[in-house]
Amino acid sequence: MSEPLLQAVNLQCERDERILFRDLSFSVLPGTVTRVEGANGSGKTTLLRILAGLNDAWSGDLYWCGEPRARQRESFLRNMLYLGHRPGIKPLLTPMENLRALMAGRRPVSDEVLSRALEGTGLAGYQNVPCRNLSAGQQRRVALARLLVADEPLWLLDEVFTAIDADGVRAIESLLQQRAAEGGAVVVTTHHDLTLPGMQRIVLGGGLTDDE
Amino acid sequence: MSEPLLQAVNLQCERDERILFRDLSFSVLPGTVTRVEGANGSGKTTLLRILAGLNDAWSGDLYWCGEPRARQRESFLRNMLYLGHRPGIKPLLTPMENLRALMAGRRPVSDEVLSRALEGTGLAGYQNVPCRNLSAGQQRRVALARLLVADEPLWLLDEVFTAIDADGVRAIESLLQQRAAEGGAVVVTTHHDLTLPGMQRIVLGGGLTDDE
Amino acid sequence: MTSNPVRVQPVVEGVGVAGAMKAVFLRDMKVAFRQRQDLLNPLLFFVMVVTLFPLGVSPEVSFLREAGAGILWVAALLSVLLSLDHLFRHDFDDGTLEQLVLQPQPLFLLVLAKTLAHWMLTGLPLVILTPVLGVMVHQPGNSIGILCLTLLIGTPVLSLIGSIGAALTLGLRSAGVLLSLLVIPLYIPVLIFGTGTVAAASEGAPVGAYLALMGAFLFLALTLAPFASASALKISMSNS
Amino acid sequence: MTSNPVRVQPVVEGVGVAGAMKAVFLRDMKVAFRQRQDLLNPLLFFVMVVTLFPLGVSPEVSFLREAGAGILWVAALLSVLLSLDHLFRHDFDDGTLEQLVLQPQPLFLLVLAKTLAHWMLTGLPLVILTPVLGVMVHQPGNSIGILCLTLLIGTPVLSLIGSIGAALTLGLRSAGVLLSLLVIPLYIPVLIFGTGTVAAASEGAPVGAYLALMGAFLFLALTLAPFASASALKISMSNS
Repeated sequence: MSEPLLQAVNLQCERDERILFRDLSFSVLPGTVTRVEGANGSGKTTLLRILAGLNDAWSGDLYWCGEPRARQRESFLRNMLYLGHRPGIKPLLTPMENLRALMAGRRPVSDEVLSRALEGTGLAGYQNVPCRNLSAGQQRRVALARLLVADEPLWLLDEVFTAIDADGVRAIESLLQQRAAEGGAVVVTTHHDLTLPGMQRIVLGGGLTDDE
Repeated sequence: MSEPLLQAVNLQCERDERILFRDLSFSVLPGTVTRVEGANGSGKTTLLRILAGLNDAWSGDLYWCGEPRARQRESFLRNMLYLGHRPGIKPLLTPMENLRALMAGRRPVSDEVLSRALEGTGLAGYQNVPCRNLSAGQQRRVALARLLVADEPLWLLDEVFTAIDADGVRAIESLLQQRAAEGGAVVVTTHHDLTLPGMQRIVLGGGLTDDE
Repeated sequence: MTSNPVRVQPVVEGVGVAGAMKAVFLRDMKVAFRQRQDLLNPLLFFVMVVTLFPLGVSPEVSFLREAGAGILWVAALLSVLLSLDHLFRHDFDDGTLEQLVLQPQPLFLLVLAKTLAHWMLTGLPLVILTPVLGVMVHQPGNSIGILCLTLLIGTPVLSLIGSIGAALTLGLRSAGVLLSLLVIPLYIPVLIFGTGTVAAASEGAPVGAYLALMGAFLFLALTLAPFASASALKISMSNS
Repeated sequence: MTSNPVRVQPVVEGVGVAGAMKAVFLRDMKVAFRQRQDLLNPLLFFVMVVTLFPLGVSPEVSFLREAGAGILWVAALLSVLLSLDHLFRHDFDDGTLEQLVLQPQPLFLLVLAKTLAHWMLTGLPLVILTPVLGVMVHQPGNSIGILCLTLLIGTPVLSLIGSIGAALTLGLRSAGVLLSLLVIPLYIPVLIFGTGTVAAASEGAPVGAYLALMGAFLFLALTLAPFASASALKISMSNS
């Protein structure tokens, strides 16, 4: 279990003609939680989007399971789960329909499992209420339900605690810890004081801009 | 200083045919901080919008300085500051222009004071950068700069800590405390563990929906 | 920072109505000029409709001379109609509208300032572009003059009526259909009198009565529409 | 919940391409039918343009018979053009598009599924409504048949070409102008051949060659447009 899932070598990213970060090298090993830290505007979201392959405006090298990521696109996408600021939840669909649609492109999961995952994030009884009738926090919870059915070994989670109440935050923290114990790797950005045993930190210096 | 600024008597609010809260009575006195608490979906945002006069779907009585609020519209609006989920910041304008436009409808403030307020929220050097080039947290800080120039005695702040980093959170906490010490009244909703001496709490039971 | 002691301020100590209206107007203009491409949208649509007709229907001079003024009026109407959704939508989405409703000044005057900015940014450029397009569709010189005049009086009416529809449908995600259905019946008289004036002029008939009637439309819209829009905005705000 | 031990999965253990395309198509259809009013938008615009012309230009039978088919084609083109911005915009705003780009299946096939849904929701209803509006603007029966046929072949081409423009302009706040400027030059040949076919038919000329050419347009658009859209989407995503 010691080969890194994702390895970054000398990453550099510019935005609006200012360097957000440079010479950034790190490895994401199975069984670890990595927290990306930095003040508002230091480029946390940008880094996560670069790691997910959504942002191409960088230089350096990225390796997936030891091989250049660009050559492993399909394997990388199959084994990586990214949750961004915008959770990918359609307000007009119900939590069940949203979760089903999100899983449909990844692997077949039975409705029963999905329903239990929604219950697991505190949405019992809301499975078939259109998401626009749910609060911002409840909509985030729909996206988080994916984590309960995900088999992807690498999770990239951007501001996953936003709009979640205290009980929810504790539940996510223990989920991440459990995930690492099972051999998964998690990279998170958060303003919360997340501290888990053995956690890796990537601290970004104050840059100019961040994605919104 | 003992007459309440805002008084709510038997407030009741329904949403989507479910009662969010009922028989809610409280007073907001000068020199106090009031925290509205409740799980995701319990109606915190709705309550704040009702207090601000943005939501009319309620029954009960609201008094401003002892008189029915409906008859005191102009006085109430002149003396109340509301910051919502959506901060009222135009992405195309700079922080200075945004702040100037927001203050323009309320009272004349010199550019120098506004610029200092932006510095006070950690946006020194960003005063003339278009807001869309700032991160989500930095955009919230533009809205928060209003608090540093506001003379309104009543502040209604919805999720004011969202997307703000740890230093920023501490700065806001001490600002609220100082404000109360000067005789202002603050009503906040937040998922953060905000605890200030003498803080009043309004706890909402688990309802169905919240505003987004 | 707050040097005064915190206390309830009397209403008089605030910004005057004129100052607040000016601030609202200037902010809308500034935002629009910061995003110049948006300014081109209604113009481009206008030009597009007018130029697609010779291509799709007939490029013959006799057809265009007969139909040209009508095509220009319909294109202007559609162009204003499509720009209406932007009147309050961005402000609603980013929270600026909440702050506008909570300003102590009368809301209908602030709405009037916004509508004026909307017309200056959509209707007025169409009027200015009309002579060029008029020549393109083979309109005679005096028709073009009258056409511009009817659009100059007519487009503010379209903006004002449209502001009511835009405010009413603000809370709805799919505002487009309802907005059109609400607004078009009120636009049709303006369209008929606008094109009627041009037709009368091209036949050499006097157009004074026509223009007076259009002026009356404008006056009516100026006095009633901002009130209706302001009420509609408050309702939309409450339901959101 | 995760019963398997966490490990890197081989690529084959996933959802097939057909299944993923079906899921994308069905989600778009479901969202559209959940918001039925949105479905009416292009239709309403189509009807509006077609009915405003008799009011604004001329209600005479001879004018409408000559210009009717062209008006219908222009109205359909504008209607599709205005609906393009929705093709990816909502998905972009709510983050669904990010998840789509990150699916392991080839993106161009998922984009094709989305474009197909777009046509079924905008172009096809226009074709179905055309006979009614054709009668309204006094078109003879055989013209209406050919008109429907040209729109049936032409509107998917409009959707496919449009998807490229929509993808390219996605990151921009004011996509409208650029989208139109990119797409209209490519729409004009389709418009000219579409109305040309109807004109030929009404003169009794054979239309086989016209229809074959339009079929070639459709084939070309089907094979090239999804690739171009998928590449454009990745670029837009990277700049956001």
